[in-house]
Amino acid sequence: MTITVNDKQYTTEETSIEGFLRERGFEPRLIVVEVNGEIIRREQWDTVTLTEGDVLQMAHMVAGG
Amino acid sequence: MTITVNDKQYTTEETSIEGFLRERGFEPRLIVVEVNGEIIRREQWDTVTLTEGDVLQMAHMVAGG
Amino acid sequence: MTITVNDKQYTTEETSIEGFLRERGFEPRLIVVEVNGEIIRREQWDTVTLTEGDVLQMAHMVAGG
Amino acid sequence: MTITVNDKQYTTEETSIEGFLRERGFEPRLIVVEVNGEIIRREQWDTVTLTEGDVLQMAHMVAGG
Amino acid sequence: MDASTTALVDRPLTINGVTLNSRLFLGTGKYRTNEEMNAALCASGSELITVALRRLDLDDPSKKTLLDHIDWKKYRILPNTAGAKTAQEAIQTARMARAMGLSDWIKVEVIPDPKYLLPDPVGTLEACEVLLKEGFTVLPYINADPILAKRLQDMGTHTVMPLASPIGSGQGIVTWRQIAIIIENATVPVVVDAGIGAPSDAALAMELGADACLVNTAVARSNNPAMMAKAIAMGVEAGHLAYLAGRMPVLPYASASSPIEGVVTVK
Amino acid sequence: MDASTTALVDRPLTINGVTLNSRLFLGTGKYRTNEEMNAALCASGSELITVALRRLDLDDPSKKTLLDHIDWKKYRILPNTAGAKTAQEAIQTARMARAMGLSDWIKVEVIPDPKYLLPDPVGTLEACEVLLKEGFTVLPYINADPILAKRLQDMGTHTVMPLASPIGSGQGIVTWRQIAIIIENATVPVVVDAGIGAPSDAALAMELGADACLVNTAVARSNNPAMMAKAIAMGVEAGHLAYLAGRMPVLPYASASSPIEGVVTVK
Amino acid sequence: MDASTTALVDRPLTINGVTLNSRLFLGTGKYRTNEEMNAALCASGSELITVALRRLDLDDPSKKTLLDHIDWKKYRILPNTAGAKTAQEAIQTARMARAMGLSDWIKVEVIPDPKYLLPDPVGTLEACEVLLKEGFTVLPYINADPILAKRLQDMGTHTVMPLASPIGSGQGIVTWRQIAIIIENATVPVVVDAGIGAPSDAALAMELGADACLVNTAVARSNNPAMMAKAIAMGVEAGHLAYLAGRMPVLPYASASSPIEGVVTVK
Amino acid sequence: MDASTTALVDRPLTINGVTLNSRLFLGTGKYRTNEEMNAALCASGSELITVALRRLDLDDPSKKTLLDHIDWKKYRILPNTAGAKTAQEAIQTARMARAMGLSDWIKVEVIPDPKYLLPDPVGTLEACEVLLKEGFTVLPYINADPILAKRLQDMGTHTVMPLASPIGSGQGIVTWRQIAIIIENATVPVVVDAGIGAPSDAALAMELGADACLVNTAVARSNNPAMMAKAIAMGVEAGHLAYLAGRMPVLPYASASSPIEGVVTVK
Repeated sequence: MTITVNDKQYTTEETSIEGFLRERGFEPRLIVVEVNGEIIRREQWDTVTLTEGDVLQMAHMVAGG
Repeated sequence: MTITVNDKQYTTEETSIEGFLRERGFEPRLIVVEVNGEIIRREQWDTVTLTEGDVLQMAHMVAGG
Repeated sequence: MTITVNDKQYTTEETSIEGFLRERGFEPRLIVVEVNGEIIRREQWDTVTLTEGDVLQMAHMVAGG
Repeated sequence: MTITVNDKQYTTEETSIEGFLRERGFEPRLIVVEVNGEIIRREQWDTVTLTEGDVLQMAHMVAGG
Repeated sequence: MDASTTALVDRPLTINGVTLNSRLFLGTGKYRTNEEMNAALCASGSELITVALRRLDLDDPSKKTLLDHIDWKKYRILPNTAGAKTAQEAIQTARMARAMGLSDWIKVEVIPDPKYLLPDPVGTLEACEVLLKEGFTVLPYINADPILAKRLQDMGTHTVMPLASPIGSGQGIVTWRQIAIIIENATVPVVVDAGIGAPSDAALAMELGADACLVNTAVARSNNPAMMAKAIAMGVEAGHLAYLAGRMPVLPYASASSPIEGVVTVK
Repeated sequence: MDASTTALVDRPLTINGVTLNSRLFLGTGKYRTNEEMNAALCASGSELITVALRRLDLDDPSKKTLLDHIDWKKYRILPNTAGAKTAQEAIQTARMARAMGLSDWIKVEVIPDPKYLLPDPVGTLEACEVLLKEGFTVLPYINADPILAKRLQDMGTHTVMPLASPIGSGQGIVTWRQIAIIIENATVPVVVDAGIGAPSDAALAMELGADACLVNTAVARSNNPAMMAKAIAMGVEAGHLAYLAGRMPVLPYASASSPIEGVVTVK
Repeated sequence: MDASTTALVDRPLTINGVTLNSRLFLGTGKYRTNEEMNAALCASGSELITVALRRLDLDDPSKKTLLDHIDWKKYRILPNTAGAKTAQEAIQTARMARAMGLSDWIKVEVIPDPKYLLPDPVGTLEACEVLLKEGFTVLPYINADPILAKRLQDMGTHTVMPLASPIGSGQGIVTWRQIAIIIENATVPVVVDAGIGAPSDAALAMELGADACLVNTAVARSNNPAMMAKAIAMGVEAGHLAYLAGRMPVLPYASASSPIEGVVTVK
Repeated sequence: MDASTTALVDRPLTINGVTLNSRLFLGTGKYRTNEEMNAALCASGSELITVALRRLDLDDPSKKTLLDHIDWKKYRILPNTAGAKTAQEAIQTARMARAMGLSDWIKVEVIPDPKYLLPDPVGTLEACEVLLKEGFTVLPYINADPILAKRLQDMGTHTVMPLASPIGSGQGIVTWRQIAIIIENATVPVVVDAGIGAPSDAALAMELGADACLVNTAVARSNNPAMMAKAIAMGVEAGHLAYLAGRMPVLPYASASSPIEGVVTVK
């Protein structure tokens, strides 16, 4: 399955947000996820199943003023 | 006939804008007139007949910055 | 005996600086005294005998910036 | 004969200020001359005879603010 | 500074196709007498003067219109919308001013605040949008906000007129840094309006690269308005010339004007 | 402000009996070419120009004296003592400059500090005292110190010339408050010298009531010195006119230029 | 001045019901190291810190989120919408920031201009209107435009945050006159944001009556961020105390601190 | 800026061998009551306070000396020569003050001008020369003239105390550029005296690198002198800390505090 995250394509067999993040080496916390333009709150991640062609945006907090 | 001009009431027999202005002692030039909310350009003054209850606004240029 | 202090004349029988000050109602402390143009340090007051026509200046500390 | 002008030594046979200046290629005008610490006004140049060991300062007007 | 020693070439000030020879615009308000006003207008060399629209006092025909006092064939008239607190009032005032047949230029002022007379950015945008569609030549009076200025010029206004400091305050070019940014990004003439109190203020505005200045109180409230009008006109021209010539950079240290070498010495 | 609506009457600038028609004095230093310098001198309208005294390079007769490049019958020459670090050096430089026969005016500069080129008050006082006794017309360059200025004018100097900011810095009228006090107490002409960078600076100095400005770097280091000379000359004149006309007071709040009453209303 | 000798009573700073003990808000950007950042946060005593939202780099899991470096239970988090050029982008950034579950406060920045980073008044109004309806606590970053500030507070924003000078410039309180007007008319806390370079700037903002300051670059780019954070925190507090105490008026002349009478004389 | 990221090390303020823990010196003049004065002295943390010498009124023994009102064992006393118009008067006042036995420190003021209270450079030099020979610890009050300051420190004065603006005016650090030069060349402590009106002024003086500030009117004329004393003391300390920490440079453009890359996008 190929999905687009932050404008880059990734091939993965993980269908959960958390699984995909762990696969990429990230702790699934303090991260915000948008799937196909819709923001998914942390407590709803389990309700989402990633599918071929999904477009995601994943962001976190960085230093800023 | 009573008309309202600049929020004051005037009793007049003049039915033309120019006639009313002359009656009040004004030269009918460099003055802009609004009748019942509609601006009347100088060249169209003659097409307007003032009638009982009309509400007018009359203005001119004054010093300003 | 008449002496001049701070440009005013005073008649007194006191011949000591301290005596004169006490006569005028002042505690003889934290005051600086000049007699005939010479500054008299506190410890030398006793060595001075005031005489007719002496010109004194007496000053103290006041609020200032 | 050797004289010092503006801290440099010059060997010359000219004994007049004007002669020395011409020798060095200068028009003898709009120049001020000091000989052994004394300023020599233009009209008095002819009264001065340069001699061995004289120390001169020669200056002119330059751009300045 | 090193890159170029070439002065800029002057281009005439043109607003919506109209070329103006003077870069000073003058207000007509607050003069002690009409004679002082006319003397000041004349001395200034200005070609564009502002006027306001106000209701007639129908009970007093002796109050003549301002336009009877000034030679309005000599000057281009720029009516303003002073007094308007909302976009709608400004639009109405503009329409009435145009209906007089003298000018379709309008200085847009939307000013809800009576104490500092600062303009409302939103109301100004709204009024300009409508008036541009109705074919006015639009000169908006604005706070010195570079993004607002950009929005207006992108919308099609024919100038932007940022304020230097509050109207009539004479505080000078308080907002000079913001005005410099507006000028840097300008695609239309930048007219510095409000707060100019003296020729030095006008000169500074022009040195920054402004295209013109609009002045009223500083002239009208001088002891000698005609002399001050002349002085400020010279300040505008001086500043504009200096802008073209290119000013020296500001240096943190001194830099000798006379040569350092060859100083005469004392025995 | 209310008390008088009468403008001041202009009096010509007179220094030690010599009347000068231009209130701008120009330095001759730092121009890229003699042509640019002459064009600037001419464009400025200045009648008084400063020069420095330096030793001849006897090994290079091709270096002409500055006075061969400029029409020194057209301008009054004001030699300076630039380079002098002590009173004695300034006095010697002054004497040598006078011995040339062109001028007995002298701009006294006693400057021990090479970085900021700030003048020494004590050395300046000493030099002026000697030079006044020797009959010079003395124009001292000083820090903007009102008490020093008073001491100098009481001693008999023919002007005082307080600095606006460091020489050649173009920082403008940094010391304006002190200069205003000097002017308030002045009995001789006050010439603002050093630091003027643009016409707005010159205008501000004159609006404060200064009698003249001395400028060099701002003109010489412009991309177009002649144009800048003209611009600064206009700034000087504009500021002087404004001083005579009387400027408006600076107000903390706005003050409407258009009438507040009679605004048209929208239905 | 004569009327009252009573100092103002201090009221705690409260934003949308949340009381903050420190009137200094600190940005987390631009520190050389996380250690320096944490030392500065701690030294500042600040309780509210700003952060930005950025995309994960999915190819580099070693880049930890900022929130792993700081004790985010110790500070209230104020995410900003930095990077947003339009209202829509700011709204989306705000929504994503809130979805993280840490904070529903948002610093609204709508900045189309990359050089001066000046905010867009129209885009800011649009974004704030939407975000207020969605229940955010909204702190808009704005140009120092009093009318815009009034529109925002009337709309319901929980502060207004006018800029003192361009972000990261350290130019200080350039817009102080406009900020004073904003404060005079404020119904919500006024936070001076952007451009503060030193404690004197922060103190001045607070002396004008500002409720708080937001600082980032001045701390992060100091040689010693923790020491500078402490210094600026003291400046904020000093300025606030002075505002409460009531400062002396500025006088045009001197006024002796020592008595004029009774001076000793010399024979 | 690039060269070093190391903050300066603090050194205690020492004047003629005496170490002072507070960098704020306080005047005792102009308070409404002695209670307000004492509260302010205490709140300020100051260790050095100025007093003036005046003649006794022998006809009114109820007027106590100031020293009965304050705990003069708690503070080091710095008598001034205020009221002296000449060097001779200042010298005499200093001698009389010392004869009281409390202090051989003296703040030298030679002030011929009653309106602006500006000091006389020549008289000050003369008085300092005599008083140094007589063994005083000499702290001269001077105009912000870098060359005069250098002359004084070279002569041996134990500080230099340049004015920020006229005494009691509260105009702030008007002379900051000159003060910065004085500090750059200083070999003795630089105490900024006169004109400080608020904590922001004091902080700015210290950020420039001043060693201490002397304040009177700003505290005494506040509605709440004790609160203002505390505020200014914090401003002094904040500015000094910032000086040690090293402030960011002032930049002409903005510099984003949040990263430019990785901004989230909207569909």
